[in-house]
Amino acid sequence: MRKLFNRNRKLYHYIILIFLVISFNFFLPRLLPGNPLVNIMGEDISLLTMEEREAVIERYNLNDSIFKQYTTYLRNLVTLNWGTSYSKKQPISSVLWAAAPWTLLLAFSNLVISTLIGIYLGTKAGLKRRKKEDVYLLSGISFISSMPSFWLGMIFISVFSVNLGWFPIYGGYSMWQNYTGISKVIDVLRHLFLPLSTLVILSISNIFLPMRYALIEVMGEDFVFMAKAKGIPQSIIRYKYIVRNALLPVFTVFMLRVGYIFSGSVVIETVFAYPGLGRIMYDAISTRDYPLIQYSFLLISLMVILSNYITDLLYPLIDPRVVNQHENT
Amino acid sequence: SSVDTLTISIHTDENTLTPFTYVRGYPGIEVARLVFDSLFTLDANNQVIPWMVEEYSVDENFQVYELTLRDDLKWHDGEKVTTEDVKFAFEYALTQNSSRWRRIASEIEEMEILDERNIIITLENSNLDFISNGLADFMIYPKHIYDGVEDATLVEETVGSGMYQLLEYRSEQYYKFKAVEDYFMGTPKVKNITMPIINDSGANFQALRAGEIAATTAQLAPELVETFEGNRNINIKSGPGFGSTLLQFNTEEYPFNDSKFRQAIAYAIDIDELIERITLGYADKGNLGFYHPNSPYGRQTSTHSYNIEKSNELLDMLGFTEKNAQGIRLDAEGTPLEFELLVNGGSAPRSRTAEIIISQLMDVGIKVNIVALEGNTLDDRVWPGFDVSHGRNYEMSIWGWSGPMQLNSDALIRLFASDFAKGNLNIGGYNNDVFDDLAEKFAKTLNLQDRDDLIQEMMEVIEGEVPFLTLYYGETIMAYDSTKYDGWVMQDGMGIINKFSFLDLDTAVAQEGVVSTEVEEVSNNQSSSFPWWVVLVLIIPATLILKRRKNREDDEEVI
Amino acid sequence: MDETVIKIENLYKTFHKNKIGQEVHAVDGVELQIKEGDVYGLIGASGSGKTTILKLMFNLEKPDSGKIFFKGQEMISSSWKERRKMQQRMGLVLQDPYNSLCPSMTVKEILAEPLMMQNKIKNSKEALDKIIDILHRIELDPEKYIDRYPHQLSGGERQRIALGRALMIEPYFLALDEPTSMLDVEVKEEVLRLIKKMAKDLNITILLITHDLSMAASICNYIGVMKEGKLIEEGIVETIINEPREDYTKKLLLASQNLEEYWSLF
Amino acid sequence: MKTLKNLCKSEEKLGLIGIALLVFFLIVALLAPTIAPFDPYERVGKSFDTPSSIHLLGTNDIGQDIFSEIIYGTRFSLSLALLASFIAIVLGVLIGVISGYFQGVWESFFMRLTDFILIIPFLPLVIIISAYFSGSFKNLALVIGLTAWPSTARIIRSQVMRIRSKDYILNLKAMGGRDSYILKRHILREVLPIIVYRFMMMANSAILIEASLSFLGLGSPTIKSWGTILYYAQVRNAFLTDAWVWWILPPGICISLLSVAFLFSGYYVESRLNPKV
Amino acid sequence: MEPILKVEELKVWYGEKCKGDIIKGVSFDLNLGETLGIRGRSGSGKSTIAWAVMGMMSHLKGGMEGSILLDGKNIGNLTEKEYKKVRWKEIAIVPQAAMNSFHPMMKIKDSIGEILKIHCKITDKKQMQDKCEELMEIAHLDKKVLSYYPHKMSGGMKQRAAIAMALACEPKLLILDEATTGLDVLTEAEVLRVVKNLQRRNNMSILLISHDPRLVEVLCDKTIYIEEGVIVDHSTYHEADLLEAKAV
Ligand SMILES: Nc1ncnc2c1ncn2[C@@H]1O[C@H](COP(=O)(O)OP(=O)(O)OP(=O)(O)O)[C@@H](O)[C@H]1O
Ligand SMILES: Nc1ncnc2c1ncn2[C@@H]1O[C@H](COP(=O)(O)OP(=O)(O)OP(=O)(O)O)[C@@H](O)[C@H]1O
Ligand SMILES: [Mg+2]
Ligand SMILES: [Mg+2]
Repeated sequence: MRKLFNRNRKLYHYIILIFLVISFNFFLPRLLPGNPLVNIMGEDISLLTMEEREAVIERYNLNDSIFKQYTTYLRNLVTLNWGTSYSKKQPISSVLWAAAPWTLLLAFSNLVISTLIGIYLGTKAGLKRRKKEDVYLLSGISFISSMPSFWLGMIFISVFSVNLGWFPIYGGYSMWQNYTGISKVIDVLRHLFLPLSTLVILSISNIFLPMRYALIEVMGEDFVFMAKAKGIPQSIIRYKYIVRNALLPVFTVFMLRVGYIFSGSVVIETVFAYPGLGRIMYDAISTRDYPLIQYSFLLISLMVILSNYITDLLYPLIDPRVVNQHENT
Repeated sequence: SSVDTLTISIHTDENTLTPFTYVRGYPGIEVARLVFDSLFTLDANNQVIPWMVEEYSVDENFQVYELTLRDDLKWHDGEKVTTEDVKFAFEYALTQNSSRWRRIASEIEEMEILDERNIIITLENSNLDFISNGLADFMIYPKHIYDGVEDATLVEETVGSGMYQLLEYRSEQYYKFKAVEDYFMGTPKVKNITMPIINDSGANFQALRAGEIAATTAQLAPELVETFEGNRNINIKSGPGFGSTLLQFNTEEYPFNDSKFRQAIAYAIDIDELIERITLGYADKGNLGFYHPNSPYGRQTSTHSYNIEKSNELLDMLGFTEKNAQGIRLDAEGTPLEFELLVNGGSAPRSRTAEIIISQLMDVGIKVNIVALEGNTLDDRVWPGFDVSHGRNYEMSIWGWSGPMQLNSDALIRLFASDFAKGNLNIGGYNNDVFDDLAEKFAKTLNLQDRDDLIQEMMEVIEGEVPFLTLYYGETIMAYDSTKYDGWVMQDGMGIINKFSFLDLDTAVAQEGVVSTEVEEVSNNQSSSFPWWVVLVLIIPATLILKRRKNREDDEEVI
Repeated sequence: MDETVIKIENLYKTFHKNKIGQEVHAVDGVELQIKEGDVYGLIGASGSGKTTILKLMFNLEKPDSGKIFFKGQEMISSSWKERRKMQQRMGLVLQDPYNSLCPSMTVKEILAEPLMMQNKIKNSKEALDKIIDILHRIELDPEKYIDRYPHQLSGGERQRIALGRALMIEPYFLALDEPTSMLDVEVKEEVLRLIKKMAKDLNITILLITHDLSMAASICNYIGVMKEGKLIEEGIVETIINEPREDYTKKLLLASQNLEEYWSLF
Repeated sequence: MKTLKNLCKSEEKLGLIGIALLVFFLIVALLAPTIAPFDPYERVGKSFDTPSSIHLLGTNDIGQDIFSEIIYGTRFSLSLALLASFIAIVLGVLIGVISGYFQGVWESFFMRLTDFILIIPFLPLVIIISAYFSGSFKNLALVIGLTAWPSTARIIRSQVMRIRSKDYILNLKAMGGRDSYILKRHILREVLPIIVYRFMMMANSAILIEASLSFLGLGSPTIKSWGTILYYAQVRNAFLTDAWVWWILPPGICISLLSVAFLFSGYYVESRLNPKV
Repeated sequence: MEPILKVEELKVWYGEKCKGDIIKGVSFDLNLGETLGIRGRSGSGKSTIAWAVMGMMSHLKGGMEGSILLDGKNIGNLTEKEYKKVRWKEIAIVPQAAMNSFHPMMKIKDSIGEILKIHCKITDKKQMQDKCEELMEIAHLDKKVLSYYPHKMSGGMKQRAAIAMALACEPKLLILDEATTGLDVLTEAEVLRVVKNLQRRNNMSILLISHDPRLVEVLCDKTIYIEEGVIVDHSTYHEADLLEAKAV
């Protein structure tokens, strides 16, 4: 009973947060200087008479009171009637859904690969504490993670695409070749390779560092020492005792990154002209495409909230110590 | 020579490419013109030629236009193009948001359909340029698709009567076109066109160089001309561009309200250096009277000159003789001449222009601080609500007007008339009685020659006043892979993406009017001198780091 | 002489969750009185709410309901200014000697801190004299200890420093929470002796919390027994030791005096 | 069992490297006018010049000396990193300490605020904020500082909560110690190493963020920072010519080195404050 | 009687040898079925002796010298691998920090099961369950506790679970390192009773480390006093004990 109550309280907390985010996403673009008129009416806007302009503004409800616009927005949000983008002149949902899979493909594979590599290397470095290998790994990974992402991406393009010609330069797949079946998959993978490797290289440290620190902490815990005293074999201690416990903080980091899955690769998407959400969002802001800003932001924020929520739900299952974690950890 | 498939990258996403969904004037409209035709069209030299129209006549008042459509016009879905479509297109445009079409359609008073091919269009007021500015621009779209649709942007099908049919569009990804075999001007030379959308201009050039695409809508950056000239497959065409970069003054603001002061600034700016540095010479020097010399209304004479003595002289004359410790001139009240220059931070050439200008102005004792703003924010300060009557909130700004403005005879009126209803582009708040009188006369003129004379007269007025200083018009430089396709035609001020690049016309584009910088084949290996050591530098530490040391005993001890 | 220093009425405190996720009635309707000069021993198994009472007294936790009087003045409802004034005459030594000293301060700084906090330092000479005096009192050689850091002290020494800090402000009332829990017999003896002496010399009222009945017996004159948040038995020390009423008290007594006999109960 | 002392070798080594690098950059920044052969704002050569003995790294698109630009860029990047992380730290510490120490209304208000800012994705938020302001140095630092504080606030808050419930703090409170006294003398003093550590981390990301912002055209194109050098190199297509070797590699390497310097110094502080690690 | 544990001239140090010994030559022996008490001030080296006997010095970044004879066999110079077989089958320990010595993400059942699997080669599920339940009974814990995670248990329960775990392989020697500090008197009495019963049942030898004179008095057959790493004359302690007794 108590448990249920607590869970509900959490949910209630999230609902408030979602409401805040929804409202914020409405007001934020409207507070920006400038307006979306050019993108609605085209570049010859100055030629229109005042009445003609008013008519268009009317049609887009742009001079309703902000409160009225807000309620309309809420209504449309709930009824899933998201409307059309000012600049793309297409339904918002189709704009977002066309781009989301690509971002997901890129970001998700990055998430999986960099997490695995990060855990692997973090374990290596942590277990080899004080050894040369640890120093190499720590300094090497810190160094590559300190490179500007676009810079690394562009160098990759320069070296591997332009000079060596191993990989395509831009895009998600070869658009004018009608590949099907397995060759289509290969084509997509070839396009994915460079942006993905750039992202992976830059995000390894996000997992590597927590993993390494957690490992070192766990290694000093009494129960690990005790396991040795109990005569438990090395490999069991290493994986069942040390690594498994060290994975807990890594899980939190992992879920945090799940939340940023839609927004984490804006720069790389731009560099590699990858057809993802990042570019769309960026353009939406510069063209003051209110609905598109609203909903792409919403998508992103909801993803973060969702992943937080999932973390809250999963954590007690993963770490039995957490019965119902309060916010103060 | 006909080509089966051509890949031309497009550097922005232009949606479904219908007259109501394209995004930008360039490349959106230019590409859309391959799909949609207009009654008239502009040829490579920007001369009007009839296109969908077979015969036409205009009354002496430039008010009644009698048009006869060609007989062989067909929509892509097989329906015949009739005068019903034409009438509908103009009427329907009035109900839609697009300012471009609305402006043209709103000039029409009535249309009378005589039969399927003949129609009479009557304007509310006489307009000498209705064909070139209106009918040659206005795209005709099918009634059977748009009839009854309230919001034209929601029409997803792209059905035109142009030479190419849009087969497929994927948002942010690509367009695929197929040639219309029985096009009335002949079968297009390229059967299929694929247009991948590559937002990053650098990536477009990379792709071009790597041989992945045949051409791109993106203009080649001047600094790449040399590199690309070295590539034996790539040809470069360049021609005058009509888009301008200018230094805009807020003429309502002291001391910019004084034409002497504006002149002083103009004299202090060394435009040649700007052109040399920023465009590497690929630009034409700004004309004091707005129009580009190659535009129908341009004059060769009125160029600007750099004269620092004159500038100093003028400033001294205005009373700004005192200087403070930093060498900045002081005005009568002792306030230093220190101003803000707004610039679009997202545009590198413009921010560089600003950077050079401020150092040049410093030489005459005027201190200017650059304020880099995001594009839309800049618009909001210079041109709030895109309505000049809303006022303005700046002192100086780097600004620019797009190419098609050069083709409008009334551009000067719109830029400088103090009555904001006419001078709807008068973002500097310029006010001059002499000019206004000329503008009044201009509106009443019905004679082409008189009108051209008036334009010249107005330009002379403006030249002495410098309400803004046009710095340069960047040249249009287009690069293409000549091994893939070589039939490109350069349209003045526009580029190579146009109807004439894909059609075999003997008459319309007899001469290109543009010097094509076909480069002799130079075997140039320099560009492939890739610094391999860089790869080594990157790879060696990586392998060092990843080198594993297997030592089980070690592990035992550590944990 | 017979004035009441601390009086607790109907005190309740519930914690919403412990580790297993249940509500805990840590203090469940406690009534208690301590007279001036008394050494009051509070005993009970762990988790019976002893420390919680103490925290409530010192405003480190908020009670659900109830009243606490210090020298006749209600504390909980009084303004924070008044309360601070009262608290400035109350000393507290917490359970864990390893955490109750700031690790980055020397003994001198730690002892000077109460004075500094209450802006009582008139000049440093006077303060130093006082510190040395207190160090003598808690039987630590000032010269040897005055510049040490807590990590250079043994558990017993720490507990004594904590005690010394509480004494710096000349309290009327001193609350000691298991002041000898971590000590070996010798040191424990020393500390107990000190407490006794202080109670007598300075006429300080003391509340001593422990779960060791034998120790309580040796220095207290009143004893209260706590079980699950309730004060189940209270009285003069002899009475409690010799003729305990509650079974629970008996068990406690037995377990702490004679293990074998206690086991034989099963 | 827990005495795992003497374990912080690797971090200390790296820390020394980091500090050495920081000092190096600091010296370069301070002595920029003497070290740099040219004034980076002067157009001293022809545009797009290749490296030569006069212009070690060639010239940029308007003929400014790239080597001098990079040297002056150190000033900007370093001071931006310091200022931005200073703003973030001040905010983070203030909010972290207040919400960690005083419970109640303030706490929940500030924690909701941090939650909220953490939920808004970082880069888009920066894009929006910088659309409001012009990209001057001050504003850039402000933008980065204003968006980077929540994680610090969280960490500081949890630390403060940990310290606050320590016995010796309780003791002081019980003896009627003022909050201001406890905050000043104990809490702040104890979180100081964490503050330093977070400062280093924040400086590291500030440098990278500035570079990314400049790359996206949201930076300040008129300021000589490494990010804007890269921005111009990129928009003037240095990647399509050989120029990338001298126009793109060096500033990128400088960015990595400076941010890694902060990172390593951070490790050092961390290893000092947490003997277990 | 042949001593089950015979320690001779044991020297133990942490870190480098040159930094000085913590245990400076200690000798004692313990007979089968008896209990040896070790007392001494905090920090005198009691736990250190226990860990030395467990052969854990290398894991504590230290080393030892001298001989430790378990049942006549010198275990002082075994390699890590050989020692792994001795640990828990022959000697088991309930450490001072018993509360923290459970894997936080393993149920008690799994922790004990793991030991049974590794040291007693019990792999059958049913057999393992039976054995676990038996151990719970010995330690006076409810069977339910088997499926608890350590964080759900109180200190006393954990101490008892630790004892159950120590007894899983019925070792010859059990080391109790202040196994009851931090427990209240009642729980303490409970825990010790369990141990005492077991000793009687299994004829097990116990090394009891404590500073509580009551316990040592009740439980031990013999007591040694450690001070700064050496065994000392215990007269001073008697005095203290007397004082204590007097106080009660
Ligand atoms: N901050 C808290 N949150 C939740 N529960 C608490 C808190 N503080 C104490 N408790 C619970 O309140 C009960 C009483 O605790 P208290 O510390 O007063 O016991 P005690 O008598 O001092 O025990 P010990 O002798 O072990 O010190 C315990 O069950 C404890 O778990
Ligand atoms: N891992 C270690 N590294 C270095 N020194 C240690 C280590 N563990 C203990 N010591 C030191 O060795 C000495 C003896 O410690 P030990 O833990 O054996 O004491 P103890 O007699 O068990 O004390 P207590 O009664 O407090 O448990 C102490 O001075 C301690 O500081
Ligand atoms: Mg307590
Ligand atoms: Mg010990």
